[in-house]
Amino acid sequence: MVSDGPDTDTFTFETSGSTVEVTWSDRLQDFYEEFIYKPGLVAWDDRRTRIGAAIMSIYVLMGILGAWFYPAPESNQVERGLGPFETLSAPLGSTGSGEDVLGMVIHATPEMLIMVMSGGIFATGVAVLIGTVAGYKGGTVDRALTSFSDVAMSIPGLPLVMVLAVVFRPRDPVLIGVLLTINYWAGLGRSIRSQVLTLREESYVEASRTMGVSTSRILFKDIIPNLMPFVLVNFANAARYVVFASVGLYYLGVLPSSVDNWGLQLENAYSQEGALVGGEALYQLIAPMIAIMGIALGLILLAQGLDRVFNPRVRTRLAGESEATAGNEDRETNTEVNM
Amino acid sequence: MSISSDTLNESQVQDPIIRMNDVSVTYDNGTSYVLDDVSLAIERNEIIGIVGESGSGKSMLASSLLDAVPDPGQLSGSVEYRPDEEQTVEVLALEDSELRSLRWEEISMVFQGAMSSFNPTMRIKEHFIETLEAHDAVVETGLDRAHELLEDLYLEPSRILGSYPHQLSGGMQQRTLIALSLVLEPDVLVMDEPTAALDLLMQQSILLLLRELREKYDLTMVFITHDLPLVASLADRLAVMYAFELVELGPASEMIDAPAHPYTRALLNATPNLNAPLAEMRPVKGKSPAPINVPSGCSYHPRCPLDTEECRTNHPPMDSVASGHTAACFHWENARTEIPLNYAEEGANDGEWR
Amino acid sequence: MSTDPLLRLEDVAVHFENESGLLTDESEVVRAVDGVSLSIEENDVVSLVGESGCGKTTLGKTAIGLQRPTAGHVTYRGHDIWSIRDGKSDADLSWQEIRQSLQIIHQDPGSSLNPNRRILSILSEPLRQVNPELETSERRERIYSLLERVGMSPAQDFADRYPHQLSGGEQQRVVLSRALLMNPDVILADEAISALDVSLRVEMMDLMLELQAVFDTSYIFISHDLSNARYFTQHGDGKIGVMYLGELTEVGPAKQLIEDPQHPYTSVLRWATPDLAAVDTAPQELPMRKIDVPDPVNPPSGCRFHTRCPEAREHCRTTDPQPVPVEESSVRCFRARSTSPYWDSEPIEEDEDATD
Amino acid sequence: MNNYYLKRTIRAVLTVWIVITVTFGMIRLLPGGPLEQLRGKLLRQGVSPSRVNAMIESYQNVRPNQSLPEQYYEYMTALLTGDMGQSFLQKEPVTAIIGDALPWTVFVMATSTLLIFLIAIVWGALMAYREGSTFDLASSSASILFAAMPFYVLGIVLIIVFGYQLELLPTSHRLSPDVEPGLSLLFVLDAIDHAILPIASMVLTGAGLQVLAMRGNAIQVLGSDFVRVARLRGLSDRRISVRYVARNAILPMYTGFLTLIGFNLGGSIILEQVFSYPGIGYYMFQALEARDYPLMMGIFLIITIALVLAVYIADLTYGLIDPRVKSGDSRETY
Amino acid sequence: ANLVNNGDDENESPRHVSHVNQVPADIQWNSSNPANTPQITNRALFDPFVKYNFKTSEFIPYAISEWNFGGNTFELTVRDGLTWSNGDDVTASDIATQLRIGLYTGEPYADFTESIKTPDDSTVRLQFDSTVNEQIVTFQILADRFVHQKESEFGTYLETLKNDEQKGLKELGDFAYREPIASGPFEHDSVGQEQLRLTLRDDHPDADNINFDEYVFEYRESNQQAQQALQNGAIDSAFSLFVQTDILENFPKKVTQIQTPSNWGYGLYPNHSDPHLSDRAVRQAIQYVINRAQVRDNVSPDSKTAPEYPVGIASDNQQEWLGDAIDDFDTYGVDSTATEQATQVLEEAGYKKQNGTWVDSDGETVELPIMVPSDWSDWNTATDTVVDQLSQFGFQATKETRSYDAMLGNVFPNGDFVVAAAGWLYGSPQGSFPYFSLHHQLVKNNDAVTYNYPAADGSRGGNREDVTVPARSGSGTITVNPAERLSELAGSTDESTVNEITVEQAWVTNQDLPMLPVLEKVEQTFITGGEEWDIPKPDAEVAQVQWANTWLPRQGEMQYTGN
Ligand SMILES: Nc1ncnc2c1ncn2[C@@H]1O[C@H](COP(=O)(O)OP(=O)(O)OP(=O)(O)O)[C@@H](O)[C@H]1O
Ligand SMILES: Nc1ncnc2c1ncn2[C@@H]1O[C@H](COP(=O)(O)OP(=O)(O)OP(=O)(O)O)[C@@H](O)[C@H]1O
Ligand SMILES: [Mg+2]
Ligand SMILES: [Mg+2]
Repeated sequence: MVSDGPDTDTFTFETSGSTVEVTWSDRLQDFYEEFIYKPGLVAWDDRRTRIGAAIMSIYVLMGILGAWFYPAPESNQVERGLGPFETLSAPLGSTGSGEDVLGMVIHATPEMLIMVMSGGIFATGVAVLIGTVAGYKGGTVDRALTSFSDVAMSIPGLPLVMVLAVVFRPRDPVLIGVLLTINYWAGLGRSIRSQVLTLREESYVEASRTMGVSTSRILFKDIIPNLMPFVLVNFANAARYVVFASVGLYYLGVLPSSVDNWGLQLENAYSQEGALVGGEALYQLIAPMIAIMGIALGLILLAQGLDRVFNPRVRTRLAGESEATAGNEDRETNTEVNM
Repeated sequence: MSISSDTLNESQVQDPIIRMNDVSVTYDNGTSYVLDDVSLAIERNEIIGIVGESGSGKSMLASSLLDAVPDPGQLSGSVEYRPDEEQTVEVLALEDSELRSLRWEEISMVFQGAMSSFNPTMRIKEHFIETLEAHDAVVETGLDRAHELLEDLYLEPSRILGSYPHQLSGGMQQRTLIALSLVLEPDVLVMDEPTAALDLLMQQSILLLLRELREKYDLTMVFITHDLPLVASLADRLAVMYAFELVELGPASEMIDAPAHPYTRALLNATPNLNAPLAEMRPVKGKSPAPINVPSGCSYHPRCPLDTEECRTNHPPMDSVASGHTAACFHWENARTEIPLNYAEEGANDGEWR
Repeated sequence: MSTDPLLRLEDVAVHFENESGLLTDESEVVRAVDGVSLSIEENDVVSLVGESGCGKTTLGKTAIGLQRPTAGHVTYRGHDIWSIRDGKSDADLSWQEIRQSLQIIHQDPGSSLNPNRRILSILSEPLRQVNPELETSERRERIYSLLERVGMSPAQDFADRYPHQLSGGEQQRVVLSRALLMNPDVILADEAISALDVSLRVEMMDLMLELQAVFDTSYIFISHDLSNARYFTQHGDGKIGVMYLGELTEVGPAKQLIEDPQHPYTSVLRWATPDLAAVDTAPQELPMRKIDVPDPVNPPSGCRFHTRCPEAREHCRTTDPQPVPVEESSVRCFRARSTSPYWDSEPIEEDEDATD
Repeated sequence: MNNYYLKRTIRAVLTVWIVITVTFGMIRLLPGGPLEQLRGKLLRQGVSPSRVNAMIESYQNVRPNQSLPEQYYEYMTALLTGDMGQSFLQKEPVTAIIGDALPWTVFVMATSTLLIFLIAIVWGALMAYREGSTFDLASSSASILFAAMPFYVLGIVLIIVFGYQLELLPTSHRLSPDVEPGLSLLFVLDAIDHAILPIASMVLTGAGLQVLAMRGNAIQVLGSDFVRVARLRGLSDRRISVRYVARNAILPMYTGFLTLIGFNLGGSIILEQVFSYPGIGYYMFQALEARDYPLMMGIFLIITIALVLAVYIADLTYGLIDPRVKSGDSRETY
Repeated sequence: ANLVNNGDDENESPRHVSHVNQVPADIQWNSSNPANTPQITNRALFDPFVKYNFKTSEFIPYAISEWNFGGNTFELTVRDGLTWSNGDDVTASDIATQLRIGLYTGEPYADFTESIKTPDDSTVRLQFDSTVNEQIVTFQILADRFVHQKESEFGTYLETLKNDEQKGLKELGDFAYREPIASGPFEHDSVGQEQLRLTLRDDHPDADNINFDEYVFEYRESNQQAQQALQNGAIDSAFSLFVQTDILENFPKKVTQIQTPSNWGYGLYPNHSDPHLSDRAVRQAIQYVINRAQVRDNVSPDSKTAPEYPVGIASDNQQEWLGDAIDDFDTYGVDSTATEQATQVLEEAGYKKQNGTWVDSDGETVELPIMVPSDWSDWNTATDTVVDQLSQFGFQATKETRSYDAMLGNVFPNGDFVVAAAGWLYGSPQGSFPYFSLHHQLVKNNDAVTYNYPAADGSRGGNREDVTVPARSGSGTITVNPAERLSELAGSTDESTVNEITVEQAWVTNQDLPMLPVLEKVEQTFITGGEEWDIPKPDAEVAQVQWANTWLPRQGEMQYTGN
């Protein structure tokens, strides 16, 4: 112990233990531990994340393998108006023009996943960028960025998106994702900003500042990692918004029907196949509905469970590391979502 | 061990107002003891200070007195209110409604952290009124009393009552909370670290006011803190807790001048002091145990300089050191010589500053 | 460089203006620090004591260049640090160097460590700043050796943990190590031991003082507890500064200040410090007329302490006392000088000085 | 004090103005903006150029040959006098169309939002009180399930079930053919009858996440010191649940409530389309389809103003609801 | 259940409820104002000049009781006893006012009409500046025209038009006629968001044929809603409703479907300025590839037909007008994808298939984005199938959607498309006379689509150029000018000339394919019979008119019989 320490006069940097060497495999190992194994462990520990991840994997599989192997929907590929579970060639039945309903569901997935990713990345990316810079820089930069997001936020999202969709008629799913979240980031950016305002005053940020650490390094090392749970949760929420909005706009025919989409399927079942009146075509409505709800459910569950992944407390506990201090509060993030 | 300590307790206390017998609190279905077989009698009208490191179970002890241990803690043993009188109340056996009137009317409590003890969306006055109403007290007279209490606590009653909690500084909130706890004229006031978040000047001021309140309202006070020197001058008796147990109990002056338990002595030596020679302050080495793996025998033995084989295997009973002074140590006699105090013996008298 | 102290504060004031007014100008100004002069020498220890909200932290941060003063100058080895910051100085000293020389340790060790970084990564940061060209492995070695030096061994084990896996005392050691790795000239220790358990405080202070010798630093030590300040200052052979409502009321060597307080407020603080030896003495009266501190937005006129001072007289109400040297101390009270008109004025009557 | 309100008001007005300007610019700068398109269309129909100009002027309060700033000035001055131009589609003043449609949309959306929050508060609090129980678990699962459903999907389901299969409720329109608007019981009942399905689809899908949010808040409040102290003080459970738990748990949701009203107005475009409910969203969609720019901009503006107003009210009143906030500055909606 | 009781309790008067697909309150009855003109409600409010019967292919006199064609004159006689709902008689000058306004608003007869006179109170005489084909005159003046612009209401506009045409057009175009004075058996009673209520006029000459007091139009926005209303008896009739087969099977027995030819249907307009579509080979290849029967079956085999020969003549009339020559025409394969022929024409024209996709001689891919109105579900299905067929063949075909309004407003006038879906026939009843649909295909289409066909009129992006096609009989080619030949037809009263030009121009369309016919629509009108209404059999002669639910009451053929 220090107070009993023998020599207090000189101090040299010497290690008493074994020599320290860092090899590349160590780093890889570290990386695997930090970013794959432990998050995975945490994720797997939570029932919600487990189910959510399982659901999302189904969609990813459907989007990659399914779309690869399963025949694309095409009119008259099978008999017209088949009911569900009648034949193996169209397990979920076929439309009035002989398209395989399951094929339609599957082939709408890749574009949907791309949209979801691009929308989610755009919304959270811009929000993080604007929120952190505004919050950390303060002053004029803050005022300018805040006013900008104020205005962006005051423009009603859905109407704006619809106007833009009608005018630009975007086809590229990446572009559609971005368009749908064209002002979704604004609210998110504001709440990130206010979190950054708090984080900025945290002692450890002040300590970094005192050490003369550069602003960008502080943002990336001290601020953003602490926002990650929040950002991830909102990524999932933005993604869900993209699903809902894109399907809605395809359903209304606002987005050009250049790709397969569940919304188009709904609209076809609704207005062409007479799913409402006759009842025979109901299955054509149900299949895309389940697809939509499934992906949304997956995203919600992920969002609910995800923020734990980035919580070092949960992480170390699950990884079986020791925990010196008492108090193991598991945070529950309140997800407040619109739409 | 419990039998002897019971008798001891009784012999020291003439007119007990509360008596705890073998009170334990467990969590995790009895696997972790956060209060272990504590027996303690509290004298009417005394101020008893309970001291211990953070996590030693002080708050649990306080909560036990009102049968208010946070869920899902299991409370066992018995807590008697007015034990030697005809209408002795067995606190742990009370019905909900009886408990409700016992609390605050007879025994009230001030928590650690006044800031979070008030509803942030209500004015202070409403807190008083609703408390009075909940106990069917006359609101007018109750408010008059509140005015008086607040004035006693050096506060401006009308301004305080009209404020929201956040509009008061920490010291004001703490004093207001004390006033709120006394508004129903309880006999016993349990205070769990009431001043921990305040600066020393405010702490001392409040202590001074408490002393005056005790006189004025005939109160019995249980004052819980981790800061031994703080209560030393306030309390009549001091109890030291270590690892969820009481390890020493005695009159305040004796506890400071001649503590018996090695832990108490180490604690006192570790406390920065205006008068002690600088060289003789020593930190307490090691860490206090967590509730799940309390060492066998004397729980202090891993940190104790005097530990022997006996300490490791046997649990030391509360031994009478002097009249009304008990300590749970096999070697308390050695302790006095082996662990000298860094202030009392010689450095004491240069502290005269007034 | 020879005569200039390491750090000098000249007539420093810090006022916080609460944002307000496109159209009205009723802005609130909190006078957190007012007219403070202080100097810190190499290997010095200066403690600041005072009530909560009296401006200790603000003054400390101003001293180490984290807070820009509203008025006055802060000089580092004779150079005004804010003109260097603004590029208006021709001194051969960069802001980066100053920044590295003045470090901080916060009150709550838990919150001054990024919960998402392991100890190793946290401690690499200062080395990266001071010594960017250092190899990763060498950096590790240095960190490990310092960790062991502050009593955290096996270092490798500790370095691999997250902050929440350390106890409060260990966290504070890490924070101290981080500051020391910058090889600073001054460390501001803002209530650095208050959050620790009583039993750990002495140990921590000892460690700090011990490393002072090794690393050649000065400390600005902030505490509301006079006995801690005394312990730290007296060991470090430095001065204690007593603050009240943004002003330095008394500055002096620890021993003198405690044993012979000049300012009534210092006596009050002295009173508030528990004294184990005086347990048996009967409780005294409250040595103040009021308990609560006045609002720093509207500090009292004259001597700021006059609303609570047991010795206050009419003169204190109107005139602001200036610091006077008394032995090695400097005191801001009329009573320190026997010729003051204070002695001729009437004691303040209780009723009329109700603030607010 | 007043200063804040003034500043906030100025900011709200400023925001609306910027949005107007941005939309004005945006629509005009789009490839072949409204005037160009309209001109092309009319000219090809064989309408003479002078008549085209006259028509455009009456549609948009804007003379096509003017420079952009002049057009802007005229548009703004007309707006200030409450003139939003003429709808191409309906040949009626935009204000008249909005005046007719807006109350219905507000009725549906305000009711939905209110119900969402009522349900969220009551249900969420109940779940918090019984944290960990089967009830809690079942409710949580149900909340998540409902939240996973877009409101229009539920709308379609409801239409099929209650409209087409059971034929219990009307699936479209604001009123039955025979019912005339007026202050009669018949009118009120009929209006409610027609609004049930749209409201139900908004409420059921919207409440899920709010319920969970309320549950989280309430759990947090339940664990707080002041609730513990209140129990010790012997307050009745009723008082604790209302004044302590509910009050403090609702606070963080308050601004969300107001902004959700504004937000839902935007969602009315899809909702009213699904239910053929002629409110502003319905007309917005029609205007969009037909490139009826005056109507489009008019409704766009109304929704924007509603949104800005909701946030404005939220900011101004939050201070009244949460005493910790002085005059709003420290805690704003966004 | 509806909380509201339909109808007034005390006054249980019989009424007929039909549907309308516009918001009733928005409808205005000035047909010269392009906004919100009525589609069906005017047929109950106003009497038609005459009615065209599809079974007999003849006009039935109605508000115009007689008409006489005199080469370059045309005389109309107003029905005796016909009155307006305000009590005034319907006079010749009312009719003349209406026809004169048409001269300014660009009605087709304006092209050849010199003057309009009213020799007496019941006669209107049109004077032409040259001889005009009788059929054309009859169709253009009588068909689809209603007695709706009363002189007292519209006379002032006519005056203004005479003095200042611009001003008059603007005023007339802005006039919203909200409380129309009816000439038909029902008059305007009240209107709201949800319904339009008309009440029986006792002074109408045919009032005695009608035994119910009200004719109500309820607003049903979509097909689905109208279908449901019909299914559950909320409405008694529905005009022009598209109903799929399986839903039709679900309809109650008492609902009768009356099918009439629409002389109209889904076709593709190639943009002839497109580098590929300007190539006849590509158009022919597309026509070969499209399997029209499959498209029909995918959409709805009951209400669509696949035209046998892609010419500018409706299926029903092809045999009649083309006679034996019909065998020379190319069908392009009605019920198959004629891959071989398509490949052959393409390869002959220098196209080749590269990696499964057709490219031109420069290596450019043949891209065929087909633009279709998003709001027409059957056309979307049809386009989906066409796209699939074309894609399978190796064209890069896609579907694009726009709202119908957007197509009318932007896409069509600006020629902003590669392939657009639009009606390839003229529509009823004019569509029964080939001149109209040939003119529609070759010269001046009805939808104001700028399709840049070189032979077409300037207003459609053309130059009235000659067209060269292979000769119908034998080898070699013929070169004709469709615009001239068709106006020759319009001015001819000689039957053989008319026939000759018709066959010739049909041949041109068949070979050059200015438009690509895909489907023809059968008009579906539904009327509820059963216990409640006494109605004729669907194929009865009297029912074979456009939208019988407004015609049958006038004929006493739709009687209310009980609850
Ligand atoms: N809800 C709980 N579940 C399990 N263990 C608990 C719970 N609450 C407290 N404890 C444990 O009980 C022990 C005693 O806690 P207590 O609060 O009485 O300590 P304390 O002496 O008051 O400490 P402090 O000075 O920090 O307030 C601690 O080890 C604590 O971790
Ligand atoms: N950023 C700021 N903006 C406005 N006022 C501030 C700011 N920082 C501090 N203050 C005010 O300045 C005064 C002095 O604050 P400071 O933190 O320096 O006090 P302190 O002595 O360190 O108190 P404590 O012992 O509670 O830490 C206080 O009244 C505080 O409210
Ligand atoms: Mg405690
Ligand atoms: Mg401070």
